[in-house]
Amino acid sequence: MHAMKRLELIIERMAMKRAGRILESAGVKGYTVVPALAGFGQGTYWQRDRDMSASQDMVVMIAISREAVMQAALDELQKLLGAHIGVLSVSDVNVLRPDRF
Amino acid sequence: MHAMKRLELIIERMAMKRAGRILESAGVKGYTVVPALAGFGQGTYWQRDRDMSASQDMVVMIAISREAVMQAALDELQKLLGAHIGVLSVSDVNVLRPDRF
Amino acid sequence: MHAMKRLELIIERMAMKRAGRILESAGVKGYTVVPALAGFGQGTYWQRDRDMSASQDMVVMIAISREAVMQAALDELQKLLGAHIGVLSVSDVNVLRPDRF
Amino acid sequence: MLDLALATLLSPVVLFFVLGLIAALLRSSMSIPEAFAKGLAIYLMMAIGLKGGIAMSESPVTLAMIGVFAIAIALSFSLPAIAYGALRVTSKLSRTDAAATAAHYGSISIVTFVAATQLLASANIESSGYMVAVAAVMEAPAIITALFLASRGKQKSEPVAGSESGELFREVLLNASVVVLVGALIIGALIGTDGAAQISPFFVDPFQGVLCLFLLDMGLSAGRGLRHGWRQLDGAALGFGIYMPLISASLAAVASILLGLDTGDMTLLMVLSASASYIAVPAAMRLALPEAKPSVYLTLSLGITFPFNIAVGIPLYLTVAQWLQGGA
Amino acid sequence: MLDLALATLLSPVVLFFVLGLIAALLRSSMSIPEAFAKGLAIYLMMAIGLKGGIAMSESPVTLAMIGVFAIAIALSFSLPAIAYGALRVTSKLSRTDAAATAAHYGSISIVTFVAATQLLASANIESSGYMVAVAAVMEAPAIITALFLASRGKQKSEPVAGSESGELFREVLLNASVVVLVGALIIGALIGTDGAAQISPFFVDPFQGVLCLFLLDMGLSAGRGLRHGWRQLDGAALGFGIYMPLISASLAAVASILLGLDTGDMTLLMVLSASASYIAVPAAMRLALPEAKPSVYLTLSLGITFPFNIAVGIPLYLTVAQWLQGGA
Amino acid sequence: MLDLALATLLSPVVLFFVLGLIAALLRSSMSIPEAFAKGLAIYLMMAIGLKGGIAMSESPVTLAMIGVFAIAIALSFSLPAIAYGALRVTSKLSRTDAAATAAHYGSISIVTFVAATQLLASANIESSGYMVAVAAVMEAPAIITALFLASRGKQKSEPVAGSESGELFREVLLNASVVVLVGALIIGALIGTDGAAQISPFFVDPFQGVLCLFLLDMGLSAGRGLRHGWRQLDGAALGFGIYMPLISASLAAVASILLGLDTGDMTLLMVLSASASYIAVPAAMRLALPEAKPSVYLTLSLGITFPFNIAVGIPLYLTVAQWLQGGA
Ligand SMILES: Nc1ncnc2c1ncn2[C@@H]1O[C@H](COP(=O)(O)O)[C@@H](O)[C@H]1O
Ligand SMILES: Nc1ncnc2c1ncn2[C@@H]1O[C@H](COP(=O)(O)O)[C@@H](O)[C@H]1O
Ligand SMILES: Nc1ncnc2c1ncn2[C@@H]1O[C@H](COP(=O)(O)O)[C@@H](O)[C@H]1O
Ligand code: NA
Ligand code: NA
Ligand code: NA
Repeated sequence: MHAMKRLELIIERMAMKRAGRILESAGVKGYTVVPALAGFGQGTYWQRDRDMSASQDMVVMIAISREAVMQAALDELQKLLGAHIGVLSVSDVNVLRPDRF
Repeated sequence: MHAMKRLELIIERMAMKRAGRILESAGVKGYTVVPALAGFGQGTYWQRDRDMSASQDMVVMIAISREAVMQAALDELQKLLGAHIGVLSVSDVNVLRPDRF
Repeated sequence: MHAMKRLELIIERMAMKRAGRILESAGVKGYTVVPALAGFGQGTYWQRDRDMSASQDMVVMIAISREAVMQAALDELQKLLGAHIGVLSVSDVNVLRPDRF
Repeated sequence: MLDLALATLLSPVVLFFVLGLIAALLRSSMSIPEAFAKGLAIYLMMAIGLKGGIAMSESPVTLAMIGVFAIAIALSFSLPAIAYGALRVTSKLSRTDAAATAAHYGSISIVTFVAATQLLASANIESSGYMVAVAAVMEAPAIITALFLASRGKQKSEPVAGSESGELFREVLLNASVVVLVGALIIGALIGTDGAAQISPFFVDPFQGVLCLFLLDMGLSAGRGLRHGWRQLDGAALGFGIYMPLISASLAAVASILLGLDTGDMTLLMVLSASASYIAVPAAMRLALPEAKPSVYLTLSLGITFPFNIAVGIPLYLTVAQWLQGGA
Repeated sequence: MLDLALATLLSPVVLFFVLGLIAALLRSSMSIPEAFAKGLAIYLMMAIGLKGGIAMSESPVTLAMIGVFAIAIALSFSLPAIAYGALRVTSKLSRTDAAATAAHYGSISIVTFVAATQLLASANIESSGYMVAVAAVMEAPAIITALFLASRGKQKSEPVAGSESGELFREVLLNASVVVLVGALIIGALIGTDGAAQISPFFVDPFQGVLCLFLLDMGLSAGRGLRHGWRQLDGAALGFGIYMPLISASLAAVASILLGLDTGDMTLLMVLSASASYIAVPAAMRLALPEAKPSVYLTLSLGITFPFNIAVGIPLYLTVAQWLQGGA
Repeated sequence: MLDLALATLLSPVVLFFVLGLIAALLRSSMSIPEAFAKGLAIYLMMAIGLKGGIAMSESPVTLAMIGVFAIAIALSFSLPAIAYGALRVTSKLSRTDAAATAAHYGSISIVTFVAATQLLASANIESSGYMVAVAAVMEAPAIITALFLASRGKQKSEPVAGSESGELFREVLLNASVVVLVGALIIGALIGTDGAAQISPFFVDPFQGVLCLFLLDMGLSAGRGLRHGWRQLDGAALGFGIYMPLISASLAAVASILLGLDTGDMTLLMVLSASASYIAVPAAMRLALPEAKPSVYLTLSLGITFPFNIAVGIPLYLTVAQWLQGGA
């Protein structure tokens, strides 16, 4: 198998497209967004079904990519996170078909 | 980047708040809950849209935290998992802004 | 804690059951499926609420298992991915109760 | 009786339930999204509560009514003890599984109740509006009995890690069905018949149709529960899903005679006693007795007892009530 | 014809479709939650099925009806072959993409069918209740032809890893639209006009309004499909989305004359043939031909053919039917 | 006034809001699924838009109407400046939080508007159909003022990373409520009273009932917002949630007199001015001022101002309007 980086970005739903554009323009070949249901941070809780404004909804964006590409994306993402709420983490994974990434 | 631990706890939806309280009181600064749609374990299947009692619904709780804090949380979580259905795993991740965790 | 492998398979919703059967017959003792909300890949975007045919819906399947079992599953999964759209990655995790896996 | 049974079986509501059941048994992939079904469930409970409340706004509270509430609560407290005994003696279920299952049979199924009111209405038999309130008070007591049964003989156990005092209490007394049912009941009583005019195009006229849609989903759930769950149950447990409602209905019939209830209310009290919860109690059990297996209690309550009551139980209870009242 | 076209274009249902289309093309962020839209879709199919079934309960099964079913099935089997040929000759679509697309055009769109029944009703033209059943039987055969076309010339291929015998069969014959449509049809036939009274405040009166809401969502989906998908298609493929329904409708017109259908039923058979599936067949294609690109067949069926049929096709087919019948 | 207040408080719509509020404050676990509530919201906006459009199709556009639109836009532009000033002087909110909150108070709450039209209808007071269009034009201008206020004194800042030119514009002018409200308004005007007949069983008759269900959810949201959010606000900020609507309503009253509006329209303009957005503006603020804290503006708009307007504000504004008109 082949070593890649897995980015996991927990971010506000409204900022999802911004993060997507950053990933895309950095050369990441794909990402998948998963909805969050609830969360806790800095003393506040939120829950999707309990706030009709949906203004605190978060999503989890997962992108698997080569290390070099990921590095390029991280710099821009860091700027995005200066403005938006969000938690970003990167980990090591192995994939089967390296040419897809 | 800075090394942190990523906790992933797959647990019944009804036990979500209990797990949240444990994480919070152990000092974890945030977590995010993602809904599960379906699953398989010990020979049984479940699917969210197919069981109106919702009694087998699971969620996935993700928390990123410092190793020491995580260790404290794990002991209590283990007790919770004695009673509830759940799968807990911990992995290594890197984050950008370590002071948030 | 005990070392295990974590499989994350991002795959079309319609192929979910096929992947599940492969995991199960390889001896994986459990998996959990999380819905995806949106995604990007090979120049195309999709979003769950915006395509009533649901034909591009993806899900994320998570399975934690012993390395040997995972290896057996990967060969069959690779065949599945030859036909279906999907992204597969494997990472290292630690678990508390190794006998469950 | 045969007429009633046929009328029941050929009502659109039951036919859609059967459609769902068959689709699930044939392993159709169809499903009704959880969010939509939950929305319909809230609609149904609002409609039922309002109807009961409006009816209550027109009739004074009587001493007899208080008697019915007292007996209903007593039934909800005591039926689980019988259920538990029966399961422990005849089946191989563990103490915890037996207790959790027993809680379901002491509590009630509001859809079964509604199906019974529909049959009464179509047979032109009167029933009281306050029976909705009786349904509401029968939701919770069974849970207390079940927890007592589960803990008997054990040393006083520590609370589950992370649990908070009051969380079970809130889940039991403030779950969606209690809040909406009791809330709508009170609102119905406040607005009375006059206020009802504005909202009846939503809460009264389409009610039957919504119920069809909801029962299609219940059929799908019941069928899937059956298909996956029956292997986990032995014959004795499966039998319990049929004979327990009959026991409960019999006790309710005796109580109804003591209370002097008329045919309609007697039938409804029998139906409430015979019905088993499949939404509120399962959720409470996940909190209170997490070791109990959901597949056991759900297969029984949703897969066996619910269809039995809908297809056979309700017309049977009505026939018995008519016979006991010397009617026909 | 112009009157009809105007009546169609100014009906609220079509206007809401256009609203959704425009919003999507302007890149509005609005969306209707999938769970809600899926719930509405099930409602619509229940309502259509019930209506057809109730109508059928009043008219006997005739030999002529059997002829219509036979021809409809034959059309569903054969149209994909024409579609496949046209695509392979004129466009650059691969064999698999062409076959998958062809399956959509042999199958049907129930919303297009409903829109046509509405136009007929508003023009006071009768149509038969059993045409709903005809719609149901036309859902699946096209898929079989398409699979045959896709596999032609290939060596017998192994099944996809993890697939189970019967899964495609179940998806094709027991998907939500078949189960609900056929189930509701049978239930409608069983309860008849009497049983319908109770449920018509839910299934009949609000139907038009629900359809508006659903078509708003279809407009959003179609607009988004168009915006993202048209780049993947060459002119020949895009043209196919317009001329194929005309070919299908022509064949159906010929068949209708042979069968001696009257204006209403002829129009409906043309509409069914001309319409293309966008829910049931795409799902089946993900299972059966996963290599085919969804963006190809969806852009065509939902983005081009559906709007064309709604705005132009339906009034056109009706005009042709009237003309063929020597009417006006 | 007291009669009105009582009529308001005992209307089913308000009672269900109170039920939700109480349930949330008692920490009930009940919730209405987001997908279902969002579907209901779209239904409500379609229904309101259609109603307004149909009413407009019957009355010609007058010069007076244009004046109302102009004043309404002016109010939406200027109210945020007052709100911002008040917050900055009295509370400890940051510049960004104050600006984001101000945007909410310049914009409108369509549910508050609907509640007011219901009260007017029940008191037999006429109001104009085009006030729905007025509501629509008041949605967005406030956001522009707020962005200006937030950026004042700062150096011209770079756009947020990943943002695209036009995305805020689209979110503000093409969000779901604007699209559906304006779209349905135009459709209503096009189909007129005749076309309305078909769809009124869905969009008119059940409207009140759906509103009850929606307000139950709003009560749950408001109660939860209050329970979690009030700690983040000091007394001055909390007070703002009450006095700001009174200021806005006063300005609107003055404007209405200048425009010569009658009691009904005057009340509605006061209500629109006094109401604060809780869906469209929060979404826009997450894009435009992501640093602002949602818990601040939502607690104020949904937790304080909305309940205040529903229970006290609307009857008060109507009373004032009647008094200003020399009525009763
Ligand atoms: N350490 C963390 N791990 C996982 N999710 C987090 C973490 N911190 C914050 N979040 C998520 O981000 C949201 C906002 O967090 P905050 O910016 O801390 O208010 C929370 O509600 C969680 O959903
Ligand atoms: N190894 C695993 N990996 C991921 N999810 C699992 C695993 N085992 C169990 N689960 C999840 O936990 C639920 C209950 O599992 P069990 O306790 O084995 O019945 C399953 O339905 C899955 O959703
Ligand atoms: N590198 C990736 N990381 C995460 N998800 C991906 C990745 N590539 C593709 N996907 C997901 O798979 C779907 C189909 O991708 P593709 O096969 O590239 O068209 C996308 O819409 C994403 O949801
Ligand atoms: Na019972
Ligand atoms: Na066709
Ligand atoms: Na305002």
